[in-house]
Amino acid sequence: MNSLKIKEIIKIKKENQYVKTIFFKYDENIKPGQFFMIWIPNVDEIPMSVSYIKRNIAAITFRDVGDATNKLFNFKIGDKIGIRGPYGNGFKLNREKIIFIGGGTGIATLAPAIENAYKKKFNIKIIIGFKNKNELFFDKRFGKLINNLYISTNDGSIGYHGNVTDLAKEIIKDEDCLIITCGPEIMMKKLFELFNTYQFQASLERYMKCAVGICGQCCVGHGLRVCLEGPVFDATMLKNIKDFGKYKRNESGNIKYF
Amino acid sequence: MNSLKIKEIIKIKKENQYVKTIFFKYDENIKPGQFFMIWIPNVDEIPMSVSYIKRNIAAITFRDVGDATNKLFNFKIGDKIGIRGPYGNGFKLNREKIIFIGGGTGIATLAPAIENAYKKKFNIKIIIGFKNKNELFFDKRFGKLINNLYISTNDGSIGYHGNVTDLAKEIIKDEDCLIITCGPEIMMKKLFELFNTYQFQASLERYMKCAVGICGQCCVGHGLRVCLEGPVFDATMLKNIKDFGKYKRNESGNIKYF
Amino acid sequence: MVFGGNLIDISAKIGSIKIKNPTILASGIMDQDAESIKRVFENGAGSIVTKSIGLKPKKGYLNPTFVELEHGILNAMGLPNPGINDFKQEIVKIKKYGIPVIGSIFGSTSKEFIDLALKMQKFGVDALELNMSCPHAKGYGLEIGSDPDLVYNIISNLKNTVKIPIFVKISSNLTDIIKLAKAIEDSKADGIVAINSIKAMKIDLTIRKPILSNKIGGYSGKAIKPIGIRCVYEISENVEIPIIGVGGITNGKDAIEYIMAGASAVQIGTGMYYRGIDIFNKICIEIKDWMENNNYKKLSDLIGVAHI
Amino acid sequence: MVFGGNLIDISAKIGSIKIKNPTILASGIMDQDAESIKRVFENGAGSIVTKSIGLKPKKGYLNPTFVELEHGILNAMGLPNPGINDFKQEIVKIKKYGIPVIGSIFGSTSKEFIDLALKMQKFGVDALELNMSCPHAKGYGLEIGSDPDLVYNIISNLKNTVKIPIFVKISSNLTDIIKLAKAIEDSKADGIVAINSIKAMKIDLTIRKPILSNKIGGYSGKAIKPIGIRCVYEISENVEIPIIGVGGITNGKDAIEYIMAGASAVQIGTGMYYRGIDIFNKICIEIKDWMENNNYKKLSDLIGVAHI
Ligand SMILES: Cc1cc2nc3c(=O)[nH]c(=O)nc-3n(C[C@H](O)[C@H](O)[C@H](O)COP(=O)(O)OP(=O)(O)OC[C@H]3O[C@@H](n4cnc5c(N)ncnc54)[C@H](O)[C@@H]3O)c2cc1C
Ligand SMILES: Cc1cc2nc3c(=O)[nH]c(=O)nc-3n(C[C@H](O)[C@H](O)[C@H](O)COP(=O)(O)OP(=O)(O)OC[C@H]3O[C@@H](n4cnc5c(N)ncnc54)[C@H](O)[C@@H]3O)c2cc1C
Ligand SMILES: Cc1cc2nc3c(=O)[nH]c(=O)nc-3n(C[C@H](O)[C@H](O)[C@H](O)COP(=O)(O)O)c2cc1C
Ligand SMILES: Cc1cc2nc3c(=O)[nH]c(=O)nc-3n(C[C@H](O)[C@H](O)[C@H](O)COP(=O)(O)O)c2cc1C
Ligand code: FES
Ligand code: FES
Repeated sequence: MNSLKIKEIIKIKKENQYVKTIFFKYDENIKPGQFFMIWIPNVDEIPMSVSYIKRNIAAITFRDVGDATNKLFNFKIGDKIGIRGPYGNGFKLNREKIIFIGGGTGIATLAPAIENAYKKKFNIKIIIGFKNKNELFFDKRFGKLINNLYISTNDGSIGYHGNVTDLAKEIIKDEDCLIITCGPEIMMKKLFELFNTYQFQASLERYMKCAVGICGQCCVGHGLRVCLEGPVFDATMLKNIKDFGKYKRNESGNIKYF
Repeated sequence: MNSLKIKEIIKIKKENQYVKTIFFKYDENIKPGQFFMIWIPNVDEIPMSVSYIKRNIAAITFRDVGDATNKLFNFKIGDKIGIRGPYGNGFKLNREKIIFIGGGTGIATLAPAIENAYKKKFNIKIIIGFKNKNELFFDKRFGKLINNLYISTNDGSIGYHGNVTDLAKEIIKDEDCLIITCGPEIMMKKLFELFNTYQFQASLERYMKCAVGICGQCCVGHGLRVCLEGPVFDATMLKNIKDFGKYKRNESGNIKYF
Repeated sequence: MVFGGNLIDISAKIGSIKIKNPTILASGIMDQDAESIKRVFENGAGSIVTKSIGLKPKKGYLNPTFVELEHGILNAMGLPNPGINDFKQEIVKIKKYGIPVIGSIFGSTSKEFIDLALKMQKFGVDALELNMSCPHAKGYGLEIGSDPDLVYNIISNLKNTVKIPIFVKISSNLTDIIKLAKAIEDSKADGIVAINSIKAMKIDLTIRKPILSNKIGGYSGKAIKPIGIRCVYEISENVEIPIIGVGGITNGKDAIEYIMAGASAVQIGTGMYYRGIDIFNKICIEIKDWMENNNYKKLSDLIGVAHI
Repeated sequence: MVFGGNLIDISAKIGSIKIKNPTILASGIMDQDAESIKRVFENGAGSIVTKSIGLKPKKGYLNPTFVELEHGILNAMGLPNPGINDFKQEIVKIKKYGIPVIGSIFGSTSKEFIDLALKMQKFGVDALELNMSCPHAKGYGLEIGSDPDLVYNIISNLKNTVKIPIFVKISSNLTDIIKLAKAIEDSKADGIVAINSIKAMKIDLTIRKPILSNKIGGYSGKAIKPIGIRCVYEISENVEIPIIGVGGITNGKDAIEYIMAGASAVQIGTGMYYRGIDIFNKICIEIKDWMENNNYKKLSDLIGVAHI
């Protein structure tokens, strides 16, 4: 059984103007890339990747984009959230050379995988892209680990001027590496096309309800459940998901093109 | 969970004109003195002590007294019964000197305890009473084990002429022994009064429905459930069961004096 | 004792009835005789409901009357009971022992209910529980308890006749539980007890037959708790009279969930099978522990908080 | 293949609909799009019921819409669906894949049902399932399915309009399921599907609130099987039309129990949560194994045997 647990917020970190991290006690196993369903009482229940995995603590890092995240954003230490999970498959760190490419809050999803790869002494590069320098977060967290941290901003206010796919094109040369990405789906799709001969893993987002693979809300491709068989899909699977980078289904199940 | 299991009758033994033993496969633990609820489809479900406990086999031994036992009496090998249990506490063989006293079908209840005590090389005596020699059963089974087998019949057609309590009075001298008895409650009550300084265990019968201690049908004394805290009660408990040897409750819960 | 403000008050009140704690023995469980009832009381129950009693002795159904299931139990006892006259001696004893007791009665007509109620009152019970919800007794129970007009009439007549509080035990096997609850409130009953066991069946595959002799039985125990919670919640949204929650309670948290849904007290039946006769003491301790950990002092403060 | 008379026939027939095996995907489970439905079919389902579809796109309730419980699950999706027009492309694809599909529809008036039914028929579904039992949708589902007269009218009108078979999915949250079943039979419907999930609730103690955004949800999974079995048994005692059994089926024995109670086929929903998407294949194998061990050759010989 994997029932809802109520957690008290024990620490809050403001990553930037728009992004916060919320910490709570958690001592069961989580794989990097997995997510929780976060219940914000009276408001909503939403999926959130785990952004920190420590011995007794887990965290989520989120952007204030709507009702639920806004309420979360204004939560204080001691406030309570419900969590269920962890759900999904998580990343497979099955190569020693890994390039992580994150866009926006997708970076939160990558963070535990990056720290894991670092601990395993893998050869890693990190490329992260933002709109502008005010949106920057986790740069220090990653910078502490490695030198190979590449940043892009759309307006050039910090790092490479341009989007993350262009930066990636410049940096990635070694066909032998595994690319792991999380970010806007259009970005991931572009990367997938650019690096179509590479080992590739992308973490997808779809509207989620049950998160346990029965309601069918999050299905992509040939009936793959993002909540269960995903959110991480590899190149072989992505090739068969024709929705990838093209469309999502909304809460009603209607197709909405990106 | 202790749910109903369907068992095929694998062997039937006619013990005498009125009594049969029915064997079925069973390989879980049973303590001597415990009982099963036996479902005879379309007829009834009745409590029956376990009369044989072997490695993979158990049996019940019963007298044809009414609808259910009559149907059972006419069952053939391959016919099916439902069983649930084993229920109840069973006997405690907590003395090395034991005298078993059985009356009528109560002897079936004692049999596995007798064999157990024999295996433990305890010093045992067996006293069994019947109406007449046609009712005799298990005498060979016990006779094989020990020499100290005493039989009484009311009409003297075999063994001691008289009832089992009189025979017991003649035989039992050693205050140091444990008396274990099963049979008509009046008989057991008489023994209890006769041997009121002895270690004593008696197995009681009450009308049973749930057999798991919730319906309250089988309660005696200060709310003791014969199906759960019994059917075996020791001297200390029996002293507090004022119904013992006096009255039973019928299916409706009305008191019926013996 | 009050040490450092550590006092936790779990006493309960159902209308005018006050009990030391909110756990009540449900009808039909180990409550056929005074001695059993005393034993349950000594194991911590705040009050006891008797077996449902009718005018005449009733054998109930033939065995099998009980089946254990994976997530609960199934029973079709068929309202066995010694009849109201024989039951007098039990009530008299129970009252001699000083146990707060609720007399459960069932009848098929208003007159039967009145006869039974008057006798129960005379014997000395503290309150009555009308069983209008037995899921498998023909002509009684649910067959009556599913007709709000009939229920209203029976209770109104009773309220004109007896003085002790009247609780009405209802079923979840209803299209519209709210309508019934309102009829009960309108009839001036003192409380609603919800829920009785739920109509269900178990078929044995090898024998190819329903196991219970009555075929259909009542499902109780852990599996039915979410249904009971829903009923109590819905009722409590719609009526003001006290509610006693029953169904699938096996631990302190279950009891608190019912109380938050709107129950003033709870009854425990099948839970005894899972946790033993001292389930009442256990649940009281668990309630207190939970309250202590969550900084609550009075259990009654939690009644219905899930509606706020 | 027939080797040594070893053939075990688990094909099923629901009125005029023939399917290769008796396991059908229940409505609302992984059946929002054609590709998911194809995947379930490839995992062994004999047929598939679509998500319940209405006239217009519907978002359903806000999350939480799902809670896992100890003995089952609770959901209050709120009938989310893309609307009948958008759903056309899914049905067309499903039929292109050659999958026997039952189109589930819900409406609040007879006219709505007719509009939906005509479209579903045009798109090519093999049969219709009328959802008259959703436990938590206001103005739909159970609110309609608890009124036998209304149900009779809606179905009669539909039977005059569409040609494909009509199955009617009903709830156990009824005072008198037999009355409803008879009204459905009288209306000339082709079969009854029983049961939908059961009205229930879960309150979180710390937050002190019902977890589901809709508060009340539908209880499904293992815990509800004995209730579903009872409903199918009761219905099958009283009507002649085929019954499809649903509720808490997780293995082959559960399916056989429903069939013995009177079901011609079964639907599986929550079971997928417990045993994965290939639960259909697994259950078919388990049914065959059981039949082999018990010397049965044709599953259809077992329909309703528990009544004999
Ligand atoms: C597997 C997964 C992991 C995610 N991890 C993160 C993360 O680590 N950090 C982060 O900031 N965001 C993450 N998201 C996105 C996050 O769930 C949405 O930002 C959040 O749901 C917005 O809710 P809202 O009420 O604040 O905004 P709303 O205004 O309600 O919605 C804004 C958008 O969020 C999306 N959304 C809303 N509800 C859901 C839902 N139940 N399921 C999926 N999407 C929804 C929709 O696309 C919607 O258009 C993740 C999403 C998924 C599917
Ligand atoms: C713990 C226990 C162990 C028993 N062990 C044995 C045994 O090993 N061998 C044996 O022959 N008998 C045993 N009995 C007695 C046996 O249960 C009855 O003989 C049997 O139930 C008779 O059923 P019937 O339908 O054939 O007769 P009926 O005509 O129905 O009943 C005859 C009498 O049997 C008793 N009886 C009937 N149903 C029940 C019931 N559900 N619970 C208790 N008593 C009932 C009643 O006293 C009744 O008056 C035991 C009883 C108990 C309580
Ligand atoms: C064996 C048994 C007998 C019961 N007998 C009665 C009864 O006589 N009258 C009554 O109102 N309810 C009776 N019930 C129902 C219980 O009082 C209770 O409402 C139901 O079992 C649900 O609660 P639980 O899950 O705690 O058992 C009986 C239940 C069981 C299990
Ligand atoms: C998540 C979920 C969504 C459901 N949606 C629908 C629906 O749209 N229409 C419907 O008729 N039943 C719906 N149901 C009910 C199921 O089809 C089924 O009747 C019920 O869950 C009992 O079966 P089960 O125990 O096998 O799940 C839904 C059930 C679940 C769990
Ligand atoms: S969210 Fe329900 S199947 Fe993925
Ligand atoms: S038979 Fe039910 S309590 Fe003993």
